Amino acid sequence: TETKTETNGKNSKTEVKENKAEIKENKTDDQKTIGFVGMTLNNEYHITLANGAKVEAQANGLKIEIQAGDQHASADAQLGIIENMIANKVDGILLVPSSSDGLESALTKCKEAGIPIINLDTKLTDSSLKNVGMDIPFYGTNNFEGARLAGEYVSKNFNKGTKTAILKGIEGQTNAAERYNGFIKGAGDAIEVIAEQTANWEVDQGYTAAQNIISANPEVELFFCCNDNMGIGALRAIKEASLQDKIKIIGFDAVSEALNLVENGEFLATVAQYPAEMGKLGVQNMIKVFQGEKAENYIDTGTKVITKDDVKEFKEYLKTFE
Amino acid sequence: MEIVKKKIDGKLSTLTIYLGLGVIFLVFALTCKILGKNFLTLNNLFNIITQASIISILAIGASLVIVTGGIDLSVGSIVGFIGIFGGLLIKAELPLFLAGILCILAGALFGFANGMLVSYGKVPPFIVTLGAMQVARGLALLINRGQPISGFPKSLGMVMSFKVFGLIPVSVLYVFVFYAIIVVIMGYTKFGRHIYSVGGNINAARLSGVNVKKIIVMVYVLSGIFAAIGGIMLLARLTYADPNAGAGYEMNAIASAVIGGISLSGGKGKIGNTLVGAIILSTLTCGLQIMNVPTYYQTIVTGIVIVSAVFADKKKERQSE
Amino acid sequence: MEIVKKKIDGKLSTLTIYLGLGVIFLVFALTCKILGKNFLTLNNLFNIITQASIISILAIGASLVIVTGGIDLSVGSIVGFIGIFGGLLIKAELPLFLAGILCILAGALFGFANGMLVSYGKVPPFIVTLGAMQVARGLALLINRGQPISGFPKSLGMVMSFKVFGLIPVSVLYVFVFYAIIVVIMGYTKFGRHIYSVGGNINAARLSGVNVKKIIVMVYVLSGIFAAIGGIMLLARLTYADPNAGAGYEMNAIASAVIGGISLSGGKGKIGNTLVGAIILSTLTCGLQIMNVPTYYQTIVTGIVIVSAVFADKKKERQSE
Amino acid sequence: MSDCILRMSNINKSFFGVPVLKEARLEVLPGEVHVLLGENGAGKSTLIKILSGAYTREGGLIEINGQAIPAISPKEALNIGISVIYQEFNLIPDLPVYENIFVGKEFGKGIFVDHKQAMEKAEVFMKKVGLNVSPKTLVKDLSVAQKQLVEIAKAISNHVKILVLDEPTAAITEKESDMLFEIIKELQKEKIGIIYISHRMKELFEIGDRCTVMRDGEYVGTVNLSETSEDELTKMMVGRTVNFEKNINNLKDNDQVVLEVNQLQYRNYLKDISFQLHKGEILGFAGLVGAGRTEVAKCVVGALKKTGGSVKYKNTELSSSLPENIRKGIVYLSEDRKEEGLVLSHSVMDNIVLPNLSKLAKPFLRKKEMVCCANNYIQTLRIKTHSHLTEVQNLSGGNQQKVVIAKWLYSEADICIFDEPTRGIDVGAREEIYNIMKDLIEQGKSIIMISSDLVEILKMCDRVAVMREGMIETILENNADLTQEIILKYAMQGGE
Ligand SMILES: Nc1ncnc2c1ncn2[C@@H]1O[C@H](COP(=O)(O)OP(=O)(O)OP(=O)(O)O)[C@@H](O)[C@H]1O
Ligand SMILES: Nc1ncnc2c1ncn2[C@@H]1O[C@H](COP(=O)(O)OP(=O)(O)OP(=O)(O)O)[C@@H](O)[C@H]1O
Ligand SMILES: [Mg+2]
Ligand SMILES: [Mg+2]
Repeated sequence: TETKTETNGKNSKTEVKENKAEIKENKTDDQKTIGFVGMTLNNEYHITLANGAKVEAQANGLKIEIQAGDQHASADAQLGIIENMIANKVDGILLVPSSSDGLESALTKCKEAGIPIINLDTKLTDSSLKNVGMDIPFYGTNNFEGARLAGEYVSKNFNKGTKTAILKGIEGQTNAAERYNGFIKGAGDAIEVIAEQTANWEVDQGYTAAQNIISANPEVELFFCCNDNMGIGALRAIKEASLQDKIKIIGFDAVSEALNLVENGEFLATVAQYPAEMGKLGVQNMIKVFQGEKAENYIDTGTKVITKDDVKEFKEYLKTFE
Repeated sequence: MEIVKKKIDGKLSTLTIYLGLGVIFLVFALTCKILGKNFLTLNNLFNIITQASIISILAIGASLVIVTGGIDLSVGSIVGFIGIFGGLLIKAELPLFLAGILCILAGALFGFANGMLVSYGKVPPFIVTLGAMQVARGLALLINRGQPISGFPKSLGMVMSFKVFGLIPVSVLYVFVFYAIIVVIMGYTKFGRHIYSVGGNINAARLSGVNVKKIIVMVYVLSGIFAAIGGIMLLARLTYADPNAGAGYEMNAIASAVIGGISLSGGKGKIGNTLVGAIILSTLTCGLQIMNVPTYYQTIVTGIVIVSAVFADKKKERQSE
Repeated sequence: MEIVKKKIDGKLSTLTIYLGLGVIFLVFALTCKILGKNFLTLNNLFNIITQASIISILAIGASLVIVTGGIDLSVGSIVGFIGIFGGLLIKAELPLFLAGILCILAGALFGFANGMLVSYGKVPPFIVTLGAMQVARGLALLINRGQPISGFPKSLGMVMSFKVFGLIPVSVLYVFVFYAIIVVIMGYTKFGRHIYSVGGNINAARLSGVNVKKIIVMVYVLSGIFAAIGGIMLLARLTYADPNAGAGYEMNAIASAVIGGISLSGGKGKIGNTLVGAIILSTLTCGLQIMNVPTYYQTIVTGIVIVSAVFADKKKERQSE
Repeated sequence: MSDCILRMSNINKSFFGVPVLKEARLEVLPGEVHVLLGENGAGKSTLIKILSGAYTREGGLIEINGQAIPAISPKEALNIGISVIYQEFNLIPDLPVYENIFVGKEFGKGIFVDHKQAMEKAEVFMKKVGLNVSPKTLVKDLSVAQKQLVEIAKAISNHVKILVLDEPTAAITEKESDMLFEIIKELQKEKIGIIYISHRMKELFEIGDRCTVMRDGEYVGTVNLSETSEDELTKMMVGRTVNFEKNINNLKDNDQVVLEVNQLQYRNYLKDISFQLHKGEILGFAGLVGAGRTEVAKCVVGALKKTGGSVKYKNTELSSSLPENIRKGIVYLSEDRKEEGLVLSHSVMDNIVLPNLSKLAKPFLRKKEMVCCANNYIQTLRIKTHSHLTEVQNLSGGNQQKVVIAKWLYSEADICIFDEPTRGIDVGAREEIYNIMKDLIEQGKSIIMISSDLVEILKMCDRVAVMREGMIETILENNADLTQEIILKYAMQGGE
C-alpha cells in the first residue's frame, strides 16, 4: 500500500502545482496558504494548538486560515469548513478531527482536490485512512495512552480498591471514551469505581455532578476527571463540602488553571499533552510538502502526568510558546 | 389603482427575503473579489446548497409544525438517532433501500408519538418535543452504547455525493424536489389549506368540519419523517454515524423557517421562503469562512445579519402603525 | 356548594405541579433508601435548590417574556458573557460591588436592545434573541480571546457559598427573595397586571391605555438583568469564568417556565410555579445522579418524566372536550 | 307536531357543575323562521352549539325529520345539513375570504383544491350577502361588519337543511340586514328550517314566524309572532315590560364645546371630518358598513395615527398618544370585543380593572377594592357570571359585552366614545345601559355613540352625524321629525 499512496502523493503534488499557477494570477505575491481546521476554538487546549500553528506559519511567511466548528464539535461542521477551504483553494490543510473516523467524506474531497492533509491531535483511524485510500501524517498523542499513564500513577500511589468517581466527557465522543478506557486500564484494581457521570466537559456540570456524587457516596476518595474543566468544578464541590483532605482530584489537559491547582496542591495531577508542539510540527511539515519533500509520517508529541514535582518545569516549557 | 399598488406591495414584501439573500450574496461576492477569493463560482453555489440541504429538509417539517402553531424541538435528536439506527441496519447488511424505509418509519413513529401527545394529550408542543428530544438522544446513545459507527460501503456515500450529469450534486436535487412537492401540498391541496386553517384559528377550523386532531398528528408525523430523511442524508454525507450528530439542528431549522417569514404564532407564511431562510444561513457560514473571518466574529456577524434581514423584512409592519 | 367545589377544583389544578414534585421526591427517596444512598437529607435539599438556583433566576426572566407572548433565547449566552466581562472587571481590581453593578447594566443593555427590536422593530422575538444569543456568545469569546479566567479572590466565592446562620446557603435565599419579589410584582402591581394583559391580548391592552411597547421593552430588560444576575451567580459559584458557560441554559429556563404552567401563547401562568418547574428539573438530575443511573437512561427518564408531569397536569383540559 | 324538521327536547348541559340548560326544548317546522329569544346568558348559544356538535349534551333528545341523532362532531353535523353562524366569529384571519367561505369543504379533484373555482363560487355568495371586496382579501383586513357578512356567506354556501343564525345582524346595518332577509326568504321557499337569534325586537316581527322564549336555561313558551307584541315578548323574557320612548335631554350645553374635530384625515379612508361635541351631549354616528365611523373614533382617541387635521379637547390640541388621551379622560369602547375589547383568557375582574389600575395602585393593588368594584358592576349591569374570577371567554356574548362596558364606565372618563355598545345585549340590559348613559350626561360628561341600530340612535342621541364613504354627509338634529328613513337616505345616497 505504501508505494501506492506515494504515487498518489505525487499526483496530488502535481495538482498542487497547477493550483499554484492559478493562484499566482490572482494573488500578487507567491504566498502559500495553509488551512487549519480546528475541532473548536472555544477552549484553551484547542486555542493553544491553533496558536502553535499560527505562530509557526507567520514565522515562515505563510498565510494561515484558522477555522473551527462551534461548541458542538461536529463532523458535519468540519466537513463544511473543508468544502469551503477547497473552494477557496488553500494549499494544504492541518486537520484536528472532531472524531477519529467521522471525516472520510472530507478526506475524500481533499483527495479529489489534491490538497495535502496533515492530521493533528486526534488520530484518524487506520480503517478510515484505508477506506479513503490515503496515507496521512499524524502528529499528536494518544488520549488512551495519557489516561493510562494517569491510571498507572494512581495504581502506584494509592491503595487497592480506592473509592473512585469518574467524570466523563460528552457521551459518544472519541476522546471521552479513550480517556475513560485508558484510565480504567492503567489503574487496574487500584480503584473501585463507585460512581461515574457525564459532565459534558463543562465546569458547572462537573460541579453539580461532584456535589451529587459526594452526597450519595461520602466515602469517595478520588475523582478522575476526563478534562480539567470538570475537575475545576469538582474541586469547588469538594471544597464546599470541606473534604479537601479526603478527596483527591486528577484532571486531564494541563490547562493553565489546572497547572496552578497542581502547583498549590489542590489537584493531585493533570495529564499534559503538547498542543502547541502539534501545531508547530504540522506547519513545519506542511512546508516540507510544499517544497516537494516528504513529510514526517508520525510524531508522538508525548503525554506526561504532571504532578507537584514537575509542574514548575512544565510551566517554564509552556512559556516558550507564549 | 390602489388595489394594484397594494398587490405590488404585497409581492414586494414576499420578495424582501430574496432581496436580502441577494444583498448578502452581492456583499460576499464583492468582498471576496477584493480579497482575491473565489465566492461566486458554480461549484461554490452548489456547496452552499449542499451545506444547507439537511437543515432545509428539517426546516420543512419545522415550518409545517410552526404553521399549526406548534414547535418541534426533537428533530435534531432524531437526526442523531436515525444515524445510529440506520447505521446499525446497514452494518447488519440490510439493503440500503430497506434500511432507508425502516429509518423513515422510525422517524414517523417519533412524530406520531409527538402528534398524539400534542393533539389528544393536550401537552404543549414545546414540552412534548423537548421530551422527545431527550428520549431520542438517549436512545441514540443507548442502542450502540455511545459508540459511533463507521466503515460503511461506498454506495452509502453516493446517496449524497452522486453528481447528476456529472455536475449537479444530487443533494441539491433532493432539496428542490422536496420543496417543489411541499409547496404544491401547502398551496394546492386540501391537506395544506387545512394546516393553515388549524394554525390560523383552531376552533374555527374544527367548527368548519376540519379534523384538527388528525391534521396535527399528521404534521408531526411529517416532521418526524423529514427528520429521518435528514438523518439519512447526514449519515450518507459523512458515511459516519455519531450519536451526538444533529445537536442544535432543530434551532437552525426553526430559524430558517422564521427568517423565511413563517410566523411562530401559526397560520401564516410561505413555505418556499423557508428554503431561502436556510440558504441565507448557510451562505453566511460559507461566505464568512471563505473570507476567513475569525470564528468569534463569525458568530457575531451571523447574529447581526439574521436580525437585520428580518428587520428589513418588517419595514411595512413598522410603517403601518 | 358548587362554587366551593369549583374553587377547590381550581386550587387543585394549580396544585398538580406541586403534587408532581412530591411524587418525584417520594420515588427518589424510596429508591435511594433501598439502594442505601442518601437522598432525603437537609443538605441534599439545599443542594437541589442551589443547583436549581441559577436556572430558576433565569427562568424568572423567561417567564416574564413568555407571559408577554415572546421568548428569550439569549439568556444562556448572556450568562457566559457576563462571566467573562465580570471576570475581567474583577481582575482589573474593581470592587466586587461595582463589578456587579456594571454586569447588571450590561445585561440590561442586551435586554434593552432585544426589547426595542421586538417592540419597535417588529422583529419576532425568536429571531431577535437568537441573534442576541450569537452576539453575546461571540463577545464572550472575543473579549478574552476565548480564554477562561481564573484566580479570583476568595470573597467572590462567598457570594454564593456563604451560609446564613452557618446552615442555609445564601444561594437558596437569593432564589426565595427574588421569587417573593416577582410574585408580588406580577400579582399586586400595575406593571405586573399590564404584562399579563399585553400577553393576553395586545390590542385590547393597547386600547385600554397600556403602553404596550414600554412594557415589552421593560420585560426584556428585566430578562437581561436576571440573566446578568445568573451570570454573576455562576461566576461566583465556580470562581472561574468560562466563555462557553451557560450554553443551553435558555432551554432549561424556558422549560422550567413551561413545566410550571406558563403558557407559551402568553397571558397566562403563575410565576411562582416556575420555581417548582426549575426544582423538578434539578431534582431529576440530582436524584438520577445520586442513584448513579447511566447517562443514556438519565436523558430518557428526564424526557419521559417532564412529559408525564405536564400530561398529568392537563387532565382537566382533556376531560373538558 | 310530527312533521317538524327539528325537535330538541329535555336538553341538559352544565359547565363546571353549573347547570346552564335545564330541560330546554325547541321545535322547528320546515320553511319557518323560528326565533329564539332570551336574556343574555339564557342559554341560546349553548343550545345551538349542542345542535351543531360544538358541545356535547348531557341528556335529552335531538330528532331531525323524526329521526334521533346521536352525539355528533361539528363535521358530522355539517354533513347532516346543520349550518350555523355562531355569535362569535369563527374565521381564519390569515386566509382570504374565499377560502374562509369554503374551509372544510374545499372544491377540487381528489386531494387538490381548485382555487379558481372556489373564487368564482365565493364571488356569487359574496354578492348575495352584499360583501363588496375582492375574494382574495384577507379576513383580518375586514371590518367587523364585513366579517359578519363572510360568516353569512359561509353558512349559506353549505347545503343546508337547518340554518342557525346567532345574532347575525348585531354588527351590520339596515342595508345588509335587508339583503340577509331576502336570502332567508329564498331559503324558506326551499323548506329549510331556520333558527334566528337576535336582540333587535323590531326585526323579529319582520322576519320571524314563531318564537321560542328561554329564561335561565329553561323553556318558557312558544308563540306565533303574528299573534303577539313586543311588550308581551319582553315580559316573557325578562318578566317585565321595558319602555321605548325617545330620550329627551335637557342637560346639553350648546355653548361649551368639549371636543372639536377639524378636517380630520386618515389615509384614503377618511376625508375632511369636522364636528363638535358639546358638554352633556350624546352625538350619534350613523352610516352603512364601512362608512368609516370606527376610523373616526379611533383617530380621535389616538388608536390610529391621523394623517391630517386637528382634534381639540377643551381647546387644546390632543396628542396622538392613546395612553395619554385616556389619562386625560377620553376613552374608546371598541366594536370588536373579541379582538380589541377583552382579554378573553382573563377573569371578569381583571378585564374590568385593566384600564383603571392607576386608581387602584397605591402602589400595590388592593385586591379587596378590585373585587368590590368588579362585583359592583356585575350587579348593576346584571352580568351573568359564576363569579368575578370566571374567565371572560366562558361568558355568553351579551355578558361579555357588558364587561367591556363596565370597564369603561369604571374609568369615569369625560368623553366616552362608544362603538356599537349594545352589540348583542338583550332588551332589558339595554335599558340599564341607556340609563347609565343618561347618568353620565347628568354628571356633565359627553358621549359619542356609534351604532348600527337606528332605533337606538333615534332614542338616545341629541344629534346624528351620518357618514358615507369616509365623509360626514350631514349632521341632523334629533327632533320629532327625524326618522330612520331620513337617516338611511343620507347614508345611502348622500344629500342629493
Ligand atoms: N364554555 C363555557 N364555560 C362555562 N360557562 C359557559 C360556557 N359557555 C357558556 N357558559 C355559560 O352558560 C350560560 C349561557 O350562555 P349562552 O352563551 O348560551 O347564552 P346566550 O343565551 O347565548 O346569551 P347572549 O344573548 O348573551 O348571547 C352563561 O351564563 C355562560 O356564562
Ligand atoms: N387598516 C386598514 N386596511 C385596509 N382597509 C381598512 C383599514 N382600516 C379600515 N379599512 C376599511 O375602511 C372602511 C371603513 O371601515 P370602518 O370599520 O371604519 O367602518 P364603520 O363605518 O365603522 O362600519 P362598521 O363598523 O359598521 O363596519 C372599511 O371598508 C374597511 O375595510
Ligand atoms: Mg349567545
Ligand atoms: Mg365600525
